[in-house]
Amino acid sequence: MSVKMSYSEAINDAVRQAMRKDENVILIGEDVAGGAEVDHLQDQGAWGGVFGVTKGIVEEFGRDRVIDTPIAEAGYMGAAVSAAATGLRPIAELMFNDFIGSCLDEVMNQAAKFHYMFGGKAKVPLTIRTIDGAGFNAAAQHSQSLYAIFTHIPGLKVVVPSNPYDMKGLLLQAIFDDDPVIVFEDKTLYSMKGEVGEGFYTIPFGKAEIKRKGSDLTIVGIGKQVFTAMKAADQLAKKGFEAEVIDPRTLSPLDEGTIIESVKKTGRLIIVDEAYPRCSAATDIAAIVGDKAFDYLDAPIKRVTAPHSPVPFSPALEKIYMPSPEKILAAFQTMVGDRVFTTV
Amino acid sequence: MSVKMSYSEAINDAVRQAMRKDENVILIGEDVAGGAEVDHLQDQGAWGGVFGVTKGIVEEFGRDRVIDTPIAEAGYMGAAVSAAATGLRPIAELMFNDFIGSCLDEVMNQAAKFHYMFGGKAKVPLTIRTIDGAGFNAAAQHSQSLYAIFTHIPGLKVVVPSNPYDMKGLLLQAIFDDDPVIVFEDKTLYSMKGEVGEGFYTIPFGKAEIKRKGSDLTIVGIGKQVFTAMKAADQLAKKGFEAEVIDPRTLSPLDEGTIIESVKKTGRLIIVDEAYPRCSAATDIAAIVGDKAFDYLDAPIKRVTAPHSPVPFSPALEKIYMPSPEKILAAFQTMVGDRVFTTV
Amino acid sequence: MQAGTETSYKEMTVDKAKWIYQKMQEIRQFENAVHEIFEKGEIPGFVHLYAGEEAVAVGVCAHLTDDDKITSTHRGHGHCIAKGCDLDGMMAEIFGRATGLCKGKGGSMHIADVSKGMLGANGIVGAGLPLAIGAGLTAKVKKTDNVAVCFFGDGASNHGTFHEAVNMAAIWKLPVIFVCENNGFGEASTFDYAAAADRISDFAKVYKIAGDTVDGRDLMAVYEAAGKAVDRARKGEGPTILECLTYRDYGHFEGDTQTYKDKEVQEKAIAEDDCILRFQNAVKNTKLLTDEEISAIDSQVQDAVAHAIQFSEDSPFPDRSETTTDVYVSY
Amino acid sequence: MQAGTETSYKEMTVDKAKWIYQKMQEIRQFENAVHEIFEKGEIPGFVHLYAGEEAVAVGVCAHLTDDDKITSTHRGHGHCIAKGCDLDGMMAEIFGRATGLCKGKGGSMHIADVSKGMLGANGIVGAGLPLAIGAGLTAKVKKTDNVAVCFFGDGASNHGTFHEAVNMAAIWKLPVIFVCENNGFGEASTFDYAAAADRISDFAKVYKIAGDTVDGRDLMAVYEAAGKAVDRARKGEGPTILECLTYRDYGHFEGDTQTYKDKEVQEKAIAEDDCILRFQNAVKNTKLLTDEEISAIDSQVQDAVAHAIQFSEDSPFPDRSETTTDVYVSY
Ligand SMILES: Cc1ncc(C[n+]2csc(CCOP(=O)(O)OP(=O)(O)O)c2C)c(N)n1
Ligand SMILES: Cc1ncc(C[n+]2csc(CCOP(=O)(O)OP(=O)(O)O)c2C)c(N)n1
Ligand SMILES: [Mg+2]
Ligand SMILES: [Mg+2]
Repeated sequence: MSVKMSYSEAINDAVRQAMRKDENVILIGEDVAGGAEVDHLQDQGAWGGVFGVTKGIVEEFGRDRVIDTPIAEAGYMGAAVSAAATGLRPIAELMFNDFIGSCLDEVMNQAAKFHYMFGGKAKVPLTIRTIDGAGFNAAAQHSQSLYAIFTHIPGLKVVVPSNPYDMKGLLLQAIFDDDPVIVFEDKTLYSMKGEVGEGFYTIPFGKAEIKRKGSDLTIVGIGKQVFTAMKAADQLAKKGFEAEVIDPRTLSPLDEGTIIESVKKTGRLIIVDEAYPRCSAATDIAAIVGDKAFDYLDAPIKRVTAPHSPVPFSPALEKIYMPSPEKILAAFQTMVGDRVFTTV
Repeated sequence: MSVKMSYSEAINDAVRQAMRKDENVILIGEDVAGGAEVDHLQDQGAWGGVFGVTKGIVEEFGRDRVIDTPIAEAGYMGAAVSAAATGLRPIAELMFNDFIGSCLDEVMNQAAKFHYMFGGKAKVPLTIRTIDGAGFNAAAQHSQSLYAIFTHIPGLKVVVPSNPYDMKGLLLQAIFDDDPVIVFEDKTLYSMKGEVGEGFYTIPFGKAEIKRKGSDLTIVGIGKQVFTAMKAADQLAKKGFEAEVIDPRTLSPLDEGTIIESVKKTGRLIIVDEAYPRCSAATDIAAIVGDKAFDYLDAPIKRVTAPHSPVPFSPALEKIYMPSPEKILAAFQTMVGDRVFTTV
Repeated sequence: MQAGTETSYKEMTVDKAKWIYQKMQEIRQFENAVHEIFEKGEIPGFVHLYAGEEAVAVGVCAHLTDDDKITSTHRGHGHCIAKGCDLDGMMAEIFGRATGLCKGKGGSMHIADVSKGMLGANGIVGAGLPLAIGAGLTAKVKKTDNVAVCFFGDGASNHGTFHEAVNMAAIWKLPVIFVCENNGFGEASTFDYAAAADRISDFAKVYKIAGDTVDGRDLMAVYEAAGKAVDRARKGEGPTILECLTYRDYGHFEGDTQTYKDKEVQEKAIAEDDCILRFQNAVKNTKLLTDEEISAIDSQVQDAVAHAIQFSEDSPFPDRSETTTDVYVSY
Repeated sequence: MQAGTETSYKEMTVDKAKWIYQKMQEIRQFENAVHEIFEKGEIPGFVHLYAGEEAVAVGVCAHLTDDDKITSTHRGHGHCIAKGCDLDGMMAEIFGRATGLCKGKGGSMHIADVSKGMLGANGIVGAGLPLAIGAGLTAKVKKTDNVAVCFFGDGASNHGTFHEAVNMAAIWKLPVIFVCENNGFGEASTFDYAAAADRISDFAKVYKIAGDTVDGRDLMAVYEAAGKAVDRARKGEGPTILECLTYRDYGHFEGDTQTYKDKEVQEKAIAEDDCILRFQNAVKNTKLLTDEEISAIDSQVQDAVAHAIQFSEDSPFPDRSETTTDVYVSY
């Protein structure tokens, strides 16, 4: 059975499912409940995060398990890491992924390395929920998509759900996974509706989804850029080219196999990623596919990404900053050469 | 005129040259002088950093310009950022690059973005010196090479000098550059000797150096991996293959041109990078070259990197962890096919 | 908690009083305007309004010159105005126009004008604290008598950067004034919940620096305490923590339902404890300014804010090429 | 500053005294051995020795069970031993052998044994502070009466994580004891230079939690103060900052020239103020332990350390496949 809900509701549902199933699951972060110790509020009407994503959860589970923190990312993230190492399954919210600057150590040097440094004798079943994405005019410090940094770091798992169904299943997978996982929530997708499974279900990590079949071009879209890829595919279809669109769903682990199989068929790959272009998920996938599917490539792998620039505030600039179907088509144009593309 | 000095002495010399030239240059960090306010010490005999790299500088310039800080990376890095924005040219030492977890915000969201966010009206002439590199048995939290994270972030310049001559010229360039620059000092190179120019000189950013000419293979070695590449080139030469070895010297900006020109000639590229393999400088260069030199490639671009794993402590494991000439040769083997390689 | 004294009003010049009143009005009317325009959907992004806290920014900045620096927060419009930034350029920035102070690239959360010593609003809570130290360090190294003021919230006082910065300012005797705008909330969390300390200025004793808590809705209380702190800083006597108890009239950001606020407290704060009303009363009672002078400023500010809006609406959006300029000075 | 009282020695059981003496000796002899072996070049990497500070780790851990947790620092051997970690496994770890507590993957800076409640030495100054809060949170959420102890240095007290952690522990009344090992130095920088505060325990007043400073070379002083703090924590009465004034006998790390140290002070500290000597004298004076008992422990420890060295030298290095195992539980 499935129900229609938003991306934001899917997160809320997943957190509740997890907290019902296992009393070791706690939710911790800034205003994840909101209004702690405000008498007239306890606990209805509480914010449930800046975007209301976790609204109502404190009512169901109480403030012992839904913990508002001071503005101290290093402090509460470190606490979550070790709460995980000592028997809880914390879901720690890092409000915006841009704030990782205040607690990278806890994620990179503690959570990611405990299992290894301690010879496999500790585990850190921590889930970090965090908001990423441009398109909201939130400017340079609230619009980044920093998943490449986390993908770079061994010991972390990195999840980039693009729709409500995936979000719920992947988030539940993350919460019950025994490794530290960071789940990216694109702020512009919160209101997006979709069919979501009822009850408890998980989606395994490292399994990409083929969103659209095609034989002329493979497009990998990261996070919400899957939709940009789908739009480009529609436009390409009108010109007679069938693009296969792939949503990797997790960047670490990465489902290389599905992407490579597709490229073996299509001979062409475009990666669409709104993150910064250097040392990015786009270069990562390009390098891997360029290596492993070399013999099958009919054209260079193209990356359609943000420019090497911070995210501008002005709506006029942010639009230009982002990947677009037009940019994808332009990239495809260079891959097939003028002649082929325009004659169709 | 040139003199022989170590990598470490080249740094010391560069800092002194800069401080003599411009009184706005200050050096700030933990124990960069050492023993502040210790009466019997003032100022001779002071540490000059954990590796003694900045030893003696406080004697020449005094404690007003050589500033020991508390262990508060966010605090002093933020201070350095804004000291730079208000008229100084600080050289801030982040003792080990692994400690970026305590001050990423100051680097990523402040230093790197001021110029852009403020519409070009502020500039941040900050130089960050930091230690990276495995091979010292310093274990998972003191052996990382995190330059990919900084290369990912627009607004930063990233420098990875591999020898004393480059170190001095690039560090001086960094100090007098008007953008924030991070310079990586590989701890295993400190005692390496080499010819260094006397007096003041700079090496421009974005200019790779061809360390060895060759026509069969291009090897890009990042930081000290240039030497691994050179060793592999020697061994290849014995088998009749001439490798061209390139030291990019700066990762941001990257001298794409020199690498691409080389690959156009050789048709083959191996990137040697001791950093983590995902979303790395190695994937970055592979993606760029795979795109722009596609038609010239005779074989897939290979990356010889660390595995996707933290750096192990045990000498026995760290050796296996690192790139080696053997791994480069093995990669080359796959590029040319059994037959060609063994018949020579 | 200190209150402003009658004598201080008597000692204030008419020009200073006018400047103060004008700046407070500019902030209030600017923020009210932004509030309305935001509701209509004409302003994009996240916006945090300063209305209600005017006495803090203005009471402190009244002691500063363009060569003194301030660091600010996500709630930065008030600091900008008090530090002398241009209203047209500010409003245009918030509108994302090419004529904005930052060419439309920064927006509300990153408004800056370094030429005025305003080192930028900041989207990162706690980030301004170390930045202020840096400006103080520059003053010390260059041996100027400039000071740096760090505005930060009660919520930010729980961030590690607060302590790192105060400690460094203390050991180096930097000319920095840490002005905490304690409005009782960090987003939807109360100060009482999030901070174990009773008073943020209590930390001053431990760090062995000057510290004070004043009624932040009392312009003169802020003005006097800030004056002393700035004086000490200029004389090389080191930093101060100045905690100003205040109230934010609007929500945390535009769009906030404010369910966590006590309605009665809010209404009372706005009706009876407003810093502008209190200043008006005080300057009238002490005969520092006349009704006419006050009205003249009111309408002058009204015109200025209307002008800023018109200017912004008339301004073009930045050219698409601007997307990738100003990333580096050179690359 | 408190000293240990005679009565406390009278109240201590012989078994407890033996355990304490043994652990202090284990640490001392272990560290002396590591020092020698390092000089010979047989131990790789960075090594920071705990010799001189034994009374702190042992005086505190004497109150803990395996279910209580501790977080540690770069100078972690002493904490490990006091918390009951196996000497053979520890030494083998420092040698980088497969039989090490962490299979040789962690080394001196990352020695850990979670089964003993030892959450790891840590290469990052300040990192242990939030980690301790997490262990305290687990105890609170799971409603056990376990406590978490955070060992940290005077240098670490200047890092923001100290304040973030103490504040959170205070507002949530977590069962955490913050044990500051104030040895007067962070690397080559003195506490007096780097910290504006006179005493780290002074912060306790502001955070409204318990705080105390004791002579950290006086085992009984630490033992008594820690006992009270652990008691309070177990009873749900919240956290404590316990500052222990101590001295590190060796350099910051092995290889340190120690030019920043006052030679006289160092010699005096080692000769006259050594915590093991002081404990020996005290237990003899109070007739808690006899000379024979003490010598028996001494030689037993000597054998144990010799065994650990032999064990390590005989142990194989980890298999090459171990380079990439234990990165994830599953991937
Ligand atoms: C490092 C960081 N953490 C969290 C946030 C989200 N955030 C923005 S404003 C705010 C509350 C700040 O409270 P306070 O410092 O009291 O300032 P006020 O809003 O009351 O002026 C929070 C949590 C942020 N921007 N940066
Ligand atoms: C975040 C971070 N900054 C700096 C260092 C380098 N470092 C290692 S130990 C140390 C001094 C620590 O002093 P203290 O906390 O007093 O502990 P002690 O060494 O005296 O036991 C420093 C600066 C580090 N490891 N981590
Ligand atoms: Mg506030
Ligand atoms: Mg110390």
